[in-house]
Amino acid sequence: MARMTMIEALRDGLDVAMSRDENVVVYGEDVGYFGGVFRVTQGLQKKYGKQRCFDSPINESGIVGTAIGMAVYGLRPCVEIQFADYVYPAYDQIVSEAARIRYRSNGDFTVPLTIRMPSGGGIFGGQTHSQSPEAVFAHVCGLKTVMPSNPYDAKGLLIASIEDDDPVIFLEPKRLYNGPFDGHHERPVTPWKKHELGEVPEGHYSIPLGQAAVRREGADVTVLAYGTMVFVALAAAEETGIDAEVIDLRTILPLDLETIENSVKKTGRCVIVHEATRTCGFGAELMSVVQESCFYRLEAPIIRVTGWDTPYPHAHEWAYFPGPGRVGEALKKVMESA
Amino acid sequence: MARMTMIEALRDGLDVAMSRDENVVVYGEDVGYFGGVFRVTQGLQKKYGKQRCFDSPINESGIVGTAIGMAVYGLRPCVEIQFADYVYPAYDQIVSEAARIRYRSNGDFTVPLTIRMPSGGGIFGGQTHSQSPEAVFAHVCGLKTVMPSNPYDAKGLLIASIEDDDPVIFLEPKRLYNGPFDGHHERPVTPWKKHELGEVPEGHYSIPLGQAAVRREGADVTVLAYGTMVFVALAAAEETGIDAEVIDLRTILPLDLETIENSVKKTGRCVIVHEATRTCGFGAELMSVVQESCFYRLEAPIIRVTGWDTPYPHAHEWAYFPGPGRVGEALKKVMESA
Amino acid sequence: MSKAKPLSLYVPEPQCRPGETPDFSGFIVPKAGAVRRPDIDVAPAEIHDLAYSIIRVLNREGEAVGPWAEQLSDEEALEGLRNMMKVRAYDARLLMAQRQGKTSFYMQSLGEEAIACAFQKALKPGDMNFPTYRQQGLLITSGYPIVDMMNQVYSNARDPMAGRQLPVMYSSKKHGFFTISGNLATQFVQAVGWAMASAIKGDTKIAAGWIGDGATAESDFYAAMVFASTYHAPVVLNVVNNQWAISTFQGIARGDAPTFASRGLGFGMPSLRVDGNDYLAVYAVSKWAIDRARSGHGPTLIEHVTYRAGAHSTSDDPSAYRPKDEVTAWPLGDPVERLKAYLIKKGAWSEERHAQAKAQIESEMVQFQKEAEAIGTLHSGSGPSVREMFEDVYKETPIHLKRQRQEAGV
Amino acid sequence: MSKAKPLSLYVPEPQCRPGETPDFSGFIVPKAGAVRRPDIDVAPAEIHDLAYSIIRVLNREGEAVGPWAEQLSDEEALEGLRNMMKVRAYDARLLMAQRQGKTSFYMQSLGEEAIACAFQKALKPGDMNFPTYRQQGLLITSGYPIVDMMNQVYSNARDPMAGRQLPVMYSSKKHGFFTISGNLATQFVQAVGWAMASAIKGDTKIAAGWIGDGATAESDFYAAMVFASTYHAPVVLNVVNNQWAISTFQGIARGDAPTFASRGLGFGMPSLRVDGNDYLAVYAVSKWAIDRARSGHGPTLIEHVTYRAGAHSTSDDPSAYRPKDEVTAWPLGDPVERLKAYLIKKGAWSEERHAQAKAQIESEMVQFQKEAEAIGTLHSGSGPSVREMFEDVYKETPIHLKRQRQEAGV
Ligand SMILES: Cc1ncc(C[n+]2csc(CCOP(=O)(O)OP(=O)(O)O)c2C)c(N)n1
Ligand SMILES: Cc1ncc(C[n+]2csc(CCOP(=O)(O)OP(=O)(O)O)c2C)c(N)n1
Ligand SMILES: [Mg+2]
Ligand SMILES: [Mg+2]
Repeated sequence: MARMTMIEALRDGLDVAMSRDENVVVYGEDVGYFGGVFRVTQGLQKKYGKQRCFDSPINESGIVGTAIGMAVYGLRPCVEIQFADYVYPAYDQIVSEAARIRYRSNGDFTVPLTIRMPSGGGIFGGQTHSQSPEAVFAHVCGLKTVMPSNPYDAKGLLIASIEDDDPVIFLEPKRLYNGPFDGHHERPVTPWKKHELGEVPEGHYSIPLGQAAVRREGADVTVLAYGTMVFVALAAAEETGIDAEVIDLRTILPLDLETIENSVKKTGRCVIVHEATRTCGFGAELMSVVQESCFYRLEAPIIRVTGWDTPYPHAHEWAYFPGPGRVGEALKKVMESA
Repeated sequence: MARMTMIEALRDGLDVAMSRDENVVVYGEDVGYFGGVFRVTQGLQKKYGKQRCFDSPINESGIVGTAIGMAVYGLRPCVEIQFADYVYPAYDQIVSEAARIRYRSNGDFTVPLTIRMPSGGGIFGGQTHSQSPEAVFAHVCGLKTVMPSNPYDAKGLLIASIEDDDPVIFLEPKRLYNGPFDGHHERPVTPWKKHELGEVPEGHYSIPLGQAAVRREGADVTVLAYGTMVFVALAAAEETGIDAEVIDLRTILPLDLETIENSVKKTGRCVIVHEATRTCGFGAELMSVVQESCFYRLEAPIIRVTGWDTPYPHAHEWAYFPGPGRVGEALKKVMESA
Repeated sequence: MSKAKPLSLYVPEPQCRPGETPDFSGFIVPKAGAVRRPDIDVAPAEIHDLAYSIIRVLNREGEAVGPWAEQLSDEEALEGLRNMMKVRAYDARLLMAQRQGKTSFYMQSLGEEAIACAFQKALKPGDMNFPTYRQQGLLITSGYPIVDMMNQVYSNARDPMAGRQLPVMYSSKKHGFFTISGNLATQFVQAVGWAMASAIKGDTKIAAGWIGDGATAESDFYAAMVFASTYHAPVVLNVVNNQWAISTFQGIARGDAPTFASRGLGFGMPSLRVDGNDYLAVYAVSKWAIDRARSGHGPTLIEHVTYRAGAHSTSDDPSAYRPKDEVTAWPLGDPVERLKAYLIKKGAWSEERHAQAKAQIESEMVQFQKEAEAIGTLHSGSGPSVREMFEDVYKETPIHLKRQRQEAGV
Repeated sequence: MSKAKPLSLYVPEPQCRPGETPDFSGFIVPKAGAVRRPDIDVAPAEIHDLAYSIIRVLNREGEAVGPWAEQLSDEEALEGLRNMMKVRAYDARLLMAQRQGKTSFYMQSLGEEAIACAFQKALKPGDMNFPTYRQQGLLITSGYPIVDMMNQVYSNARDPMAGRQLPVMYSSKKHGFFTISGNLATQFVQAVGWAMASAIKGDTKIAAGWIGDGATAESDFYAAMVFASTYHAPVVLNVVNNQWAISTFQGIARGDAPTFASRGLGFGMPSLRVDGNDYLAVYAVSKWAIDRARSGHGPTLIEHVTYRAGAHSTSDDPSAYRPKDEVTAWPLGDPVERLKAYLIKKGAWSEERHAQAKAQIESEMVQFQKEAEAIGTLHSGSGPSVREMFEDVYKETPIHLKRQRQEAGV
């Protein structure tokens, strides 16, 4: 079994999906000859031809809109939005169309479509290359929203998303492309080949959408995280010595309610971590779900650690990023309460 | 003091704003000669001329994008999106531009812009004339989001929004345009002229953004609502006989945290009502805010009563709409708990 | 430039408003038969003129003339006439049903029937339309059961959309009719994507996009043209210019361009303008574009010039913004009357047979309506199960939605 | 049509890829001076040909010829030359600074300097540009302090954007330079709105929109043209066609249209194409369009034809997708060299003076850079206060954000 970066794992996932099903087509800005600005689609045009992997005009609404048409035809398009920050021009096609075509046509037409996009900060990308827009998709019924945290999951979830018969928003935490970044930006980068989750099986496998993974078992407090924040949470647990149970959601919607509820019922405490701005972010939904089903087991207020309610700044990237220090403080606070 | 419908009150608000400040301009689809499909802008073109009130091409991104340019120039545009369901093509201009221009230019450029749109269901408008998209705006820092529940507030909040120096999303609960609808669709409609909140002072007044109103004082449970749901909540309180304190948020963002916190600290119980789909809706944020600041005062789990996580259906409008029956059940349940 | 004069904002206005005399003197109608008919593989650059004229076949005398004529047999033309009459009769019944409170909302296509009916005739099975709410003619021409259309308008227990959609938002894959969106223009891009998929698969199916004059202002209209132009998508892009977008005259969307067809020129796309009230012309031009697409020559933009003779919808009253008698001044006449006159002139039809056919179609409609109403209308009879509200959000209902269904007690 | 052949998807490709010989033989360059110069109030329909040609002034011999020549004095041309040299020197310094880790990211405008520098020269104070990230020439020509540009690139304590923005995303109302967006094309519509506001107020200011060839595919490009066309907005809409959009050649955005300028024709807008590497031509055409807008004749679309001589950004390596020597094969040459040759030919300049000027400008840049670096660079020296992160989200900081600032401890 090979160790891969997340980029390689995603490429491998696309490769497997394209080789097994000729209805899988891949396109987006710079995706064809060049292989995408993060090189995820590198080599696919050469292998599968220009008709199945190609460059698109810079028009996100057009990319998603044409992909909806293709999906309705019977293809399984997997398109790339160059940065999640640039998905908004396609928001109408996603929300008003992809998400609702099955419902409004009473199942007559369906949209098996995957929309990939790099998200999150930590690369000094400033306000337009750092956003995490999961909440504005999670609010929309009819969509599934996925965010892997490692190469193994990235491949398995991407294949599952492409094979899924509903539209999937596939967010790739770009700061994890090359290694399991835990927020210690001052330290040297750990590459995936030094991490067991960098092990990626050959060929086809898939990870069912809607299943969280417990990354660290613990008795004291449940930490709900996804994407880059998984490693930040793990680091915070280690550094504070608090016996946290760290849950990697993997799929943001549909949510693995069982795993979450069982864990919080066990620990009685909960910290939620995400990189997106706080207000009305997905952390609010997580907090609500936990409050609704575990109220009588909660021993302390649930705490959110998130990006601030400001655009992602350039110079103050690390003051904005919810790093292990801030998560650690939250863990301590939630343990002190009550 | 005259009694007005909400439509008349909004028109009066626009009229006052336009007469006091010639930088106020009004446009949108069918807004000019005809006065808008809900007739809110009727008569304004005649009074202020074609240059200050006019029909626009059907392009929501263009409407908001040009309005941003005008606001940057120094005007105070107040544009109409024909239905909130059709705002998504403008989402990029709102989120990536209007909301961030002040921040990214370090205050060099600002966007005093108001975007009006009818929202909510109850008129058999089906999935594309019934949506309540407040959550996807509340998540975006840099925006303010407002939803009045009656003619008096509608005028005062609209004037305040137009005079505000930041971009404001102004959601008009269309089911309240003609009367204080409490969800009893089987009963005859009460007109605004029979309701004291239909009293609208002449001339200029404004209601500060960020201040909630307590519509009913109560000791047992706090109900957080806005727009159409305010009257539904009031009806539910009357019908169950539960002494609910009903808070009308009026401004969704920035939120009146004090009023909310004080009330829940007093009652120890909370029910949240909105018409939008549940998952990651604004109710999740309200629940989080209450959980975070009132945890130790809560005697029962907070309950959300919302639209279901499905598109707004046509035939089953009243099974979807969170009516006084469902809200009443929630009130009873929250009183029984603990 | 020395000292400049103050600028001022230009806001276009229609020729006339309520109370004024309708005036179409600025609207130039070329003679029937006057516009040339290029080969289907013509280079777009060679036919720019076709975007600025109007292709017409039926002249005032009811004759089919010029290079675009003689495409249809009398039987085919008669079928077209019957289809248009069906659409008109259907619309009239449902419009009345809405007034009677049997449904919430209705939209008719009065005066525009030729466009959808003739276009559908030029398609082949397997092709796919991406229609707006004013192309019921496609569905009726393709033989979709009228009683099911009514079941949907009534949101009754047999509503093929299970009560989920607005009355007129039909859907039928089998009939090449994509589920109508309430959101304007989105479907135009999807049509291009569907066509691209056909090309990717090496199939021979083509797609048709539909959009109104007002909605051409939407960005997705252009997104569609960008993709269609770049990938030579086998698609026909139809603009139905019925002069009005609710209360807004077409000049607001069109701006300073003389025609909507000309929008296609900057995309290197053949762009044709056709008399939308002339069944024979619409058929001929549609067939030309469909053949062009199917033989691999790429997309065509067609502007169908017509007039919205009715209100925008049952929520609208056009007398507030346009002269009531504007429709009678409209220079392109009525599509049913014109095709009827042609067939009578040819001896293939008569006033009597027409009156008979009309009566027969109307009684058929009454029959269908009775059938549908026997099941239910929006507020009476039997409706779809409330459970349907929770189905088809996803292929499989996820746990949170199951919990909500439980909470709803259904 | 009988049995149709299988369709297949057409995907455009550039003339050549790495390892192949650059080939611009398909790119037709008209002779300098060959294109006519209409009056500024010409009817758009009469100048369609200008969208398909290239307006050029400087010929191969370094002479200014034809009806678009003779607009600038030698002093003015010299100033233009100096501005272009400044831009080039500035870019070179900052490119190196990025490689040295002094900032995160940089974007140069190598080879395209004439466009922004000449355009700005044709504007008046009070006019407003809505630029992209490759128009630093506007800012430098308008006299914005270069040291402040550097302070921003370094996100240091004097960064005029308080550390909030990406390095090259400048903003200066005073200099008629709207805050650059990371999102492509959004600003094009805003330019139209700003111009409409000027008209509404009865002012005489005009706006200029800027967009790249690749970004013309974005829907907002068309939204802008719809509004500009309908309301005759006093705006100049500039497309900078530098042949590449990151790794994507311009044919993907342009599709089957021969030029980007021709996109404007369907909007009834004068649409001109100009040699973007010819300072004198860019100036003349810009001035024409600006005068037209200011005198109330509405919008103009200009396609500036140029070549992106450098990488897209410091994150890009073009050798992966285009031949390394494509830039030398580029038929329109280098804008600095061409203007220099013209001035030398006229006797207003010499190789020696050029070398001197170059050295002087470069040493000035070094000086500015020292000044900026004395304050700080991205990872060293003094930066903006962390409190700045929480400011200017709103005019007044709302309570939830104050609480967050407290939580952050700043
Ligand atoms: C995105 C969007 N914006 C606005 C509307 C509201 N709307 C519905 S129909 C209509 C007018 C459309 O006019 P046109 O395209 O000319 O079509 P017609 O009704 O004339 O057939 C408008 C503005 C909508 N449905 N979708
Ligand atoms: C909405 C949006 N989509 C995608 C991007 C990513 N992106 C940045 S620059 C660029 C290429 C733009 O090319 P072009 O318009 O030709 O301008 P040039 O870089 O050549 O000056 C892309 C795709 C973006 N910034 N915004
Ligand atoms: Mg119309
Ligand atoms: Mg470019």
